[in-house]
Amino acid sequence: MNRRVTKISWIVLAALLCLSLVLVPGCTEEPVVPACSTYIGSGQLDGEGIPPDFFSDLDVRKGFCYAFDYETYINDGLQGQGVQRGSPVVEGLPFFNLDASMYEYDLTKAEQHLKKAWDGELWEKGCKFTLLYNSGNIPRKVACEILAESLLGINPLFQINIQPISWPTFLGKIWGTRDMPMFQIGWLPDYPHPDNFIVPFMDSTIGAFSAFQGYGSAALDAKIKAAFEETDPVKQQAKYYELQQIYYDDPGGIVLAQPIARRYFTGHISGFYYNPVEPAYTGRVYDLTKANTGGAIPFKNPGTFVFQTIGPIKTLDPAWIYDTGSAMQVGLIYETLLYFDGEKTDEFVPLLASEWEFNPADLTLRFKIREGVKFHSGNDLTPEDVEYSMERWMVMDRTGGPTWMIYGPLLGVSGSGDVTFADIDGAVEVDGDSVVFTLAGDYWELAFLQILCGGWASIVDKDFCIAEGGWDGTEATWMDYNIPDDVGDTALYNKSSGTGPWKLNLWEPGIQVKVERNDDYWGGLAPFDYVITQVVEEWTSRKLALLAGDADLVYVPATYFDEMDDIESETNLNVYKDLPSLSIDAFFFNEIVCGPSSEE
Amino acid sequence: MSDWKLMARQLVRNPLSLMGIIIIVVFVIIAIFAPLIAPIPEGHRDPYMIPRDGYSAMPRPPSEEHIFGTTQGQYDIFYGVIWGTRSAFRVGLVVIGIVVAIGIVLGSLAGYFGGVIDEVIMRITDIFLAFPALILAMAIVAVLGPSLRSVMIALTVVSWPSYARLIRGDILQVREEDYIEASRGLGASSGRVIIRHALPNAIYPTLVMASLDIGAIVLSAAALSFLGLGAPEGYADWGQLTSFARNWVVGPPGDSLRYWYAVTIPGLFILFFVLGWNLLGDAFRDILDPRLARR
Amino acid sequence: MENLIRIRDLAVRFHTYEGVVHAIDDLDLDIRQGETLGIVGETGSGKSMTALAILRLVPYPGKIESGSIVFSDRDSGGEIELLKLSEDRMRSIRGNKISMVFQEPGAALNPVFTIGDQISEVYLLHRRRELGYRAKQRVDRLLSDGSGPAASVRRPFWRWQSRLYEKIAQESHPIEPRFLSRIPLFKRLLWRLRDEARLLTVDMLKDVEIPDPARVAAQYPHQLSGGMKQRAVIAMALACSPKLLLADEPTTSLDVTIQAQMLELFRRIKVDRGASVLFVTHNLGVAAEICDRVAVMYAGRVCEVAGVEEMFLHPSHPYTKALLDAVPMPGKELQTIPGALADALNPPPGCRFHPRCPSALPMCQQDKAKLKEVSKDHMVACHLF
Amino acid sequence: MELRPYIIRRLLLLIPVLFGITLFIFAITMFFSPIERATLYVSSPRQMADLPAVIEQYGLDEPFFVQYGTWIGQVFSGNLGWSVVVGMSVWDAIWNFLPATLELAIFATPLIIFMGIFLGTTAAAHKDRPVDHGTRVMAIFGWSLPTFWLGLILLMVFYGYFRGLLPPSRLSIQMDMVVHSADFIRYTRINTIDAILNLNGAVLLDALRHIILPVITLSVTNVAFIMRLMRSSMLESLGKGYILTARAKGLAERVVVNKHARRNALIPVITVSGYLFAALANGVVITETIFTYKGIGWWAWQAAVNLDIASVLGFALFNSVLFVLVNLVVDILYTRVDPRVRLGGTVQ
Repeated sequence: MNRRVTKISWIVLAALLCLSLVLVPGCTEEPVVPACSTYIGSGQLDGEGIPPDFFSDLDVRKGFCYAFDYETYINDGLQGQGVQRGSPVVEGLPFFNLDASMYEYDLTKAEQHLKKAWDGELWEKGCKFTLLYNSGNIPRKVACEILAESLLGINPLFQINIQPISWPTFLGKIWGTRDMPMFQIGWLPDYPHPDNFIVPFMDSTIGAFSAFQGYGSAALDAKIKAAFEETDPVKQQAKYYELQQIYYDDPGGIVLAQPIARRYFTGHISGFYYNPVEPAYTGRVYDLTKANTGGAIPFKNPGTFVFQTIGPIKTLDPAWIYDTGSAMQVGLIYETLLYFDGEKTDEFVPLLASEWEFNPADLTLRFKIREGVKFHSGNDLTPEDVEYSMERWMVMDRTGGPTWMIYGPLLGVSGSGDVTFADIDGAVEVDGDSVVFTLAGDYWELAFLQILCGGWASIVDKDFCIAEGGWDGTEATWMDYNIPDDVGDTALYNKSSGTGPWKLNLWEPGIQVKVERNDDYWGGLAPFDYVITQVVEEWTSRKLALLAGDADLVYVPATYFDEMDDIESETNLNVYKDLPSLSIDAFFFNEIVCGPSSEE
Repeated sequence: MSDWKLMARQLVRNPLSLMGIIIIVVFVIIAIFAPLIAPIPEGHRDPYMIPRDGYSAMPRPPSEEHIFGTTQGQYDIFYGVIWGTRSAFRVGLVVIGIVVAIGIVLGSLAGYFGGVIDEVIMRITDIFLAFPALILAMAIVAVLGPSLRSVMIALTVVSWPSYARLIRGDILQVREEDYIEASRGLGASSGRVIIRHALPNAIYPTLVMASLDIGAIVLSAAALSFLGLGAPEGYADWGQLTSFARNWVVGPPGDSLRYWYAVTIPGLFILFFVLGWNLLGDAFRDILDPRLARR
Repeated sequence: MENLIRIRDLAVRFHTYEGVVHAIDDLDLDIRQGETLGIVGETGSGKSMTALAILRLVPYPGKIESGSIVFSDRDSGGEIELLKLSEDRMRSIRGNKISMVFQEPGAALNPVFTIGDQISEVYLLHRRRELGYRAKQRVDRLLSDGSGPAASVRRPFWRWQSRLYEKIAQESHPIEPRFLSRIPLFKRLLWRLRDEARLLTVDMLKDVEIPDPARVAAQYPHQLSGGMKQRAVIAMALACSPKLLLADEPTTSLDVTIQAQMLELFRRIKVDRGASVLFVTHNLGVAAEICDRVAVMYAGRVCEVAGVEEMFLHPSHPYTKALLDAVPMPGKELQTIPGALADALNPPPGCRFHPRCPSALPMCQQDKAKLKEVSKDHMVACHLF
Repeated sequence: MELRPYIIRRLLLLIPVLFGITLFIFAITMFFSPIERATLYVSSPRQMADLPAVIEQYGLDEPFFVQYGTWIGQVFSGNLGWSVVVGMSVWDAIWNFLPATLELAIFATPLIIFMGIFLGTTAAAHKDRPVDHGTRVMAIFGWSLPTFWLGLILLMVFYGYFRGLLPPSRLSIQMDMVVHSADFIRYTRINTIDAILNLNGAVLLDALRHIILPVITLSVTNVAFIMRLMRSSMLESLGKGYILTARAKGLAERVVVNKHARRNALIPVITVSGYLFAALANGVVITETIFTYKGIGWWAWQAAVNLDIASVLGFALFNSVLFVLVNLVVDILYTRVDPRVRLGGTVQ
C-alpha cells in the first residue's frame, strides 16, 4: 500500500514540477535590460504614444510644469496641508530660498511650451501615455487626475490614462524596470542639510532619483559638489540658490509641495514642540507631560504615555534602523552624543558628550564623554563604548542601511566594501576621556554633527553587546558581523542596554512596544513610568482610542484632517497644526524610459 | 424536457425561489439599463470609474444630486452600486463559466478513467483545497496587480478543484450504471461515452448547482476588493465601495452613525445579489435532489 | 369467528402540490382472529397504505381523512377505536399489539445500530416491567449466592439495584428509574435491563431460525444476507408477540428459495403464536399459498373479498377475473388488462374500474357499488351482482 | 485497514501536498521581478539605490529552482525563514499569533457545530412548517451575508453606537497592561483561559467583550452552512425505511429523530467538517483583519499584501499540515460513526 502511495506522490511531484515550469517563465527573466514599457503606447510620437526620450525635450517638461494645478492639488489632494516649493530645498533647511522662482498654474504658458515641443510635432500629433500610482495613495491619484485633466483641456489629443499598481511593483518600476514615463514619490531627509536634498534630485550619478531619470550632467554634479564643499556661508548660499534656480530652469520633475504635518494629542498632554528632523512622530517624549485637565476625553492611564501608529517596529538595534518607527523606540532607549537644540536643525545641545570642538587644521572633531552615566545593564559609560558603537555601526553596514552616512564624512567612501579594518579603526579613536573623529574635509562639520544626532549614532553598551553575542570589537571577527542577512541576526535586535530615560519592558512585534522608566537616568526622572507604542492599522480604532482617552496620541493621516476638525471643536484635544515637515513630494519625468540603469 | 417545465412550475410556486428569481431579474435589469439609471457624465472617460465630486475624504450624506450620498473621496455611491452590478455579473459569469468548463474536463477525465490520472488530478485538487482559497487568491491578485481581471483569474485558479471533484463524483456514480456498461460493451469510444452518456446523466444537476454559485463567487470577489486586492480605487465595484466605508464606520462623538450610508448601502447590494442566487440555488437543490423528492 | 380489526369507510388522502391524491377511500375490511388475510392488487392500489393506516403511520403529506379502525383486544378488554386513540396510547400498541414487517429488509434496518440493539429496543420499550422483573431476579441471585470479598463490597450496590429493578417491574413510577432513564450518563446504571433485553433478543432470533443468534445480534445489518435481514426484521416484529402482524410484501425482494423459507416461517408463526397476519402482496401465487382469505384492491378500494379457494376458483369481480387471467401459466397465452391503473389524482366517478371494465354498465359511471355478500364469506363490490 | 498503516499512508500523502503547495506559491511569487521582491527588505526611497545589493545578497535573481532549493534546504534544517512583515522568524510568528486564532476557534467551532446541527435537525423535523421556513430563511441570509460587511455593521452598532461596548482588538490597554504585568502568568497566552487560571475576572470580562463580535462574524456563515447540510441529510434519513420501522416499533418521535435519524444524518456532516476547517481558515483572515484581532489570519493577510514570501510559504506549510491532520481525524471519526466504512475504504 505505502509503496503505491509514495509512487503516486512522486508522480504528483513530477506533474507539479512540470506545472511550475509552465508557470515559471517571467521569473528567470532579468530586469537589468527590461522589455520596453507598455505605458508609452506605440513608443513613437504618432499620437498613439510617446517616444522613450519624450521628456528629454525641455519644453515638454516646462509645459507640464505649467499645466499642473498646484492649488487644487494642495487643497484637495493634501487637504490643504501643503505648501508649493520651487525646488527640492524646503523650508527648515539651511539655504532655503523663500523667494526662489516657482512654476504657477498657467495654461497659456503651458500651451506655448507644448507647441514648441518636438518642433511642434507633439502639438499636432498629440500624445498618449499612462500614469501610474501606488494603489491606496489618494494624493498621488489626485495629482495624476489633475495633470491628465488639464493636459486634455489644453489639447484633446493629449490622452493620459491613470492606473494603480501595488507598492512593491511601483518601487520596482522606479528603480528597476523604470518603464514609467512619470512617477511620483516623496523624499525624507537623513540629516537636514540641503545636500541631502539636492543630490537625490539633481546628481546624475548617485542621485536616488535623478540618476535613474537620466537627469543632470557631469558639469552639474561638479556644481553640486562645489556647493557642498564651500565653507564660506555666503558663497555657499549663493551656490545653493543657483542650484535651486537650475532645477527651475531645467526641471527634473514637477516639484509638488512640502507637506504640512499635524499632531493630535489629548488635552491632557502638553509640552510638545516640533523639530522637523525629530524622527519620532511623538516629538521628544522626554519633554512631554501628562496631567488631568478635565474635558470630554477621560483621563486614563496616569503615568503612562500611549501612542498608536501604523508602521511596525522592525528592530531595536541602532546600527540597523533606517525607519522612523524603529528610530522612535531607539530614541527612547538610547542616546546620542549630542542632539538638536529644540526646534533648530543646525544648533545642538550636548547629551552623552558634555562638550565638543572641531579643529579645522587637522580636521579632528573631539567629543568629551559625560561622566557618571550608567547603562541599563549597570555598566558605566566610557569613551570605549562610544568608539565601539561607531565602529560597530561602520562594521555592520547592513544592505540598504544608514551606515553610508558615517563613511562619507570620515573616509569619503560610501560603504564598508571599499575599506579595510584599519580605516574603520583609525576613523574613531579614544583619547583619554574623549573620543576623536577625523573628518574627510572641513566642510563636513555641520552635516556630520547632524548625522551624529540620528538614532543610528546611538551609543550602545559594549560589554553588554559582546555578552549578547555581538561583535567583539576586534579585526579578527569584523567580517563575520559585516552585512548581516536578517534583522534578527544582530545581537541588539530585541535586547537593549542604553543610557536613555526608558528601558525595554516588552516587545510584541507587529503589536506593541512597551518601555519602562529608567530610575537611575543621569538626566533626572522621565515624565512617564511607561511609554507604550501600539501598531493599529485601523483609522477608526485609533480615532476612538484617542477620543476615549485610551491613547494619548494617534497617527492621523492628512485624509482625515477634515473629520478631526469637526471633532476638535467638540472635545478637548491638544492639536498642533501647520508643522512644515522636512520633506518634499515631486512628480518626476523619466527622461529615458527604461534607459540603462546607472549602476554599470 | 417536461421535467424542466415541472421544475419551472415548482420554482414559481415556492415563495422563496420566486423571491430569488425576482431579485435576480431586478439586478439583471439594473445591469442592462445602468447607463439610463445612472447616466455617465459627459467628458467621463471610463464608465466604470465612478465620477467624483471633489476630492475631500469626508463622505457626504444623501442629497438630490447624490441620492445615496458620496463615499470617501466624493465617489457617488449611487453610480457606484448601479455600475457595480455590471462588474458583479461580469465576474460571476466569467469565473463560473471557466471554472465549470475546467471542472467538467478534469472531473470527467479523473472520474471516468480513474487510476493514475485520477490520483494525480485528485492530489492536485488536494493541494489547492489544503490551502485557504482566500489567501491563495490574495497572493495571486497581489502578483498580477490589483484589478478586476486578476481577481477573476485568482478566483478561477482557486475554485476549479472543488468543481472538478464534484463532477468526478457524479461521473463515478453513473460510471457503473448499466447503460454506460452497455454502451461500453457496444464499443463506443471513451470520449463518446463520456459526452453522450455519462455527462448528461451525471452532471446536469451539478451544472445547475454550479451556475447558481455565481453568488458565492461574487462574494469572494467582493471580499478580495474589500481587502484592498480587488478593483482599483474609484472602480464601480461593491466590495471596493465597502472598503472605502471601512474608515467611516464610526462618526464623531454624539453622532456615531453619521456615515451609515457609506457603510450600509454597498453591503446591502452585495447581500441581496448573493441572496437572490442562493434562494434560487436552495430551491433547485430541493428539486434536483432525488433524496428529497416529494411523494 | 370474531374480528380482530374492523375497518369501515377508511379514507386516506395525500395533499400534494399537484392536488389531492385519493390513496384509499371508503375502504371496508375485516381481519379475523388468527387468520392470514391477503391483500392483492397492482402497485399503487393502496395495499401498503392500508397496512400503514392501521398503524396510523401514513407518511406526510398523507392524512387519514375519515373512517374507523376498531381493534378488539381481549386481554386489554374489548374494542379500541385506533383512530381516536391518543398518540401515546397508539405508540404503546405499535410494535406491541400490532407490528409490521416491511418490504425491503435492507432499508428497514438502521445501518448504524447492531441487530441486537434494534431488537432489544422493542423489549426496552414495551416489556420494561418484565425486563425489570428478570433483572431483579438476577440481582437477587447474586445477593443470595454471591460470596467472597468482592461480593461483600458490591452488596450494598446490588441491594440498591434490586430495589430499583423491583420498582421498574412494578411499573410504579418513582423518581429514581425515571430520572435515571432520562439522563444520558446514568442510563448506563440500568445496564441490566439491556442485558435482559439482549437475552430475549437472542431467543427471538433463534426462534426465527437464525443460526448462531448471539453473533448475529452483535452484527450490523450490512454484514447479513438479505434473508437473514428479513428474518431479523420479522424477529423485531414478533418480539412482543403481537396480536396482528402486518406484512408488507415481505418476500418480494427476496429470491425464490428464500421466499419459500419465509412463507414457511410465516405459516409457523401463525400456528405457534395464534397471531393474525395481514399479508400484503402483488403476487397471487404467494397469496394463494399462505392466505386463508384474500381481499382484492383496486385504486384504493376493496372490490372482492373471499376465502382463498373461492377467490381463485370462482372469481366474481371483473377486475379479479382480469387479474387472474393476467397470471402467466404454461399452455395459456397471457392476457393483459386494457388501459392503465386509475389516476389517483382525479379518479373516475362511480366504479373506479369502469373505464377498463369489459362488462361495464351505464350505472357504473355514476355510483360505486357497495360490497355485498354473493355467497358465504364472499363479498363483491360490483353492480353485476 | 489497520489504524497505524492508514495514518502512515495519510502522512505520506502529506509530502506531495506540501511540496505542491509551496512549489505553487513559490512559482507564483516568481512572477515578480527580483527588484520587486527586493523592495520588501528596504523601508524607504532613500535605500532604493541599494536594491541591486539586496537582490545580490538574497540571491533573488537566481533561477527559480535554485531559490526553491535553498528555501527547501532551510526548511529541512528547521528554519522557515524570516517574516519581514512582523519582524520575527516565521516559527515565532506562528507561535506568537496562534493563540489569538485558537481563542477564536475555541469559541466559534462548538458554536458552529452545535448550533448548526441543532437548527438543521429542528428544521428537518418540522419540514415545510413555519419553524422550517424560518430557519431556512435565516440560513440563506446567513449564507449570503458578506462576512466583512457584517463585521463593519457590528462595529458600527456595538462599537460606535453603543460607545465602545464591544471594541475591536484583543484587549483594552488597561487589561493588556495587567496581562503583561509580572503577577499575571500567561500559561496559554489565550487570554480568556489565562484569565480563568489567574482568577482574574476583569481580564476575563474584557477578553470576552473583545471576542464576541469576531466570533459572531466568524460563525454566522458557517452555522448556516452546517445547518443547511444537516437539514438535507436529516430529511434524507427521515425518508428512509428504518425510520418507518422505528415508528412501527412504537418509539417516541423524539427518539426516532434524535437517535435513529440524526445518527445517520451526522455522517455527511462529519465528512465535510474538513471543509469547515478550510472555511474557518478563510473566515479568520477576514474577521481578524476587520477587528484588528491579531492572529494567524491577520498575519497571513499582512504577508500576502506585502508579498512577504517567507511568511506566506510558512503559513501555507503550517495550514496544509493542519488541514491534512484535521481530515485524518475526521476520517477516523467517520469510521466510528458509520460501521459500513472501513479506513481508507468506502461504503460497502
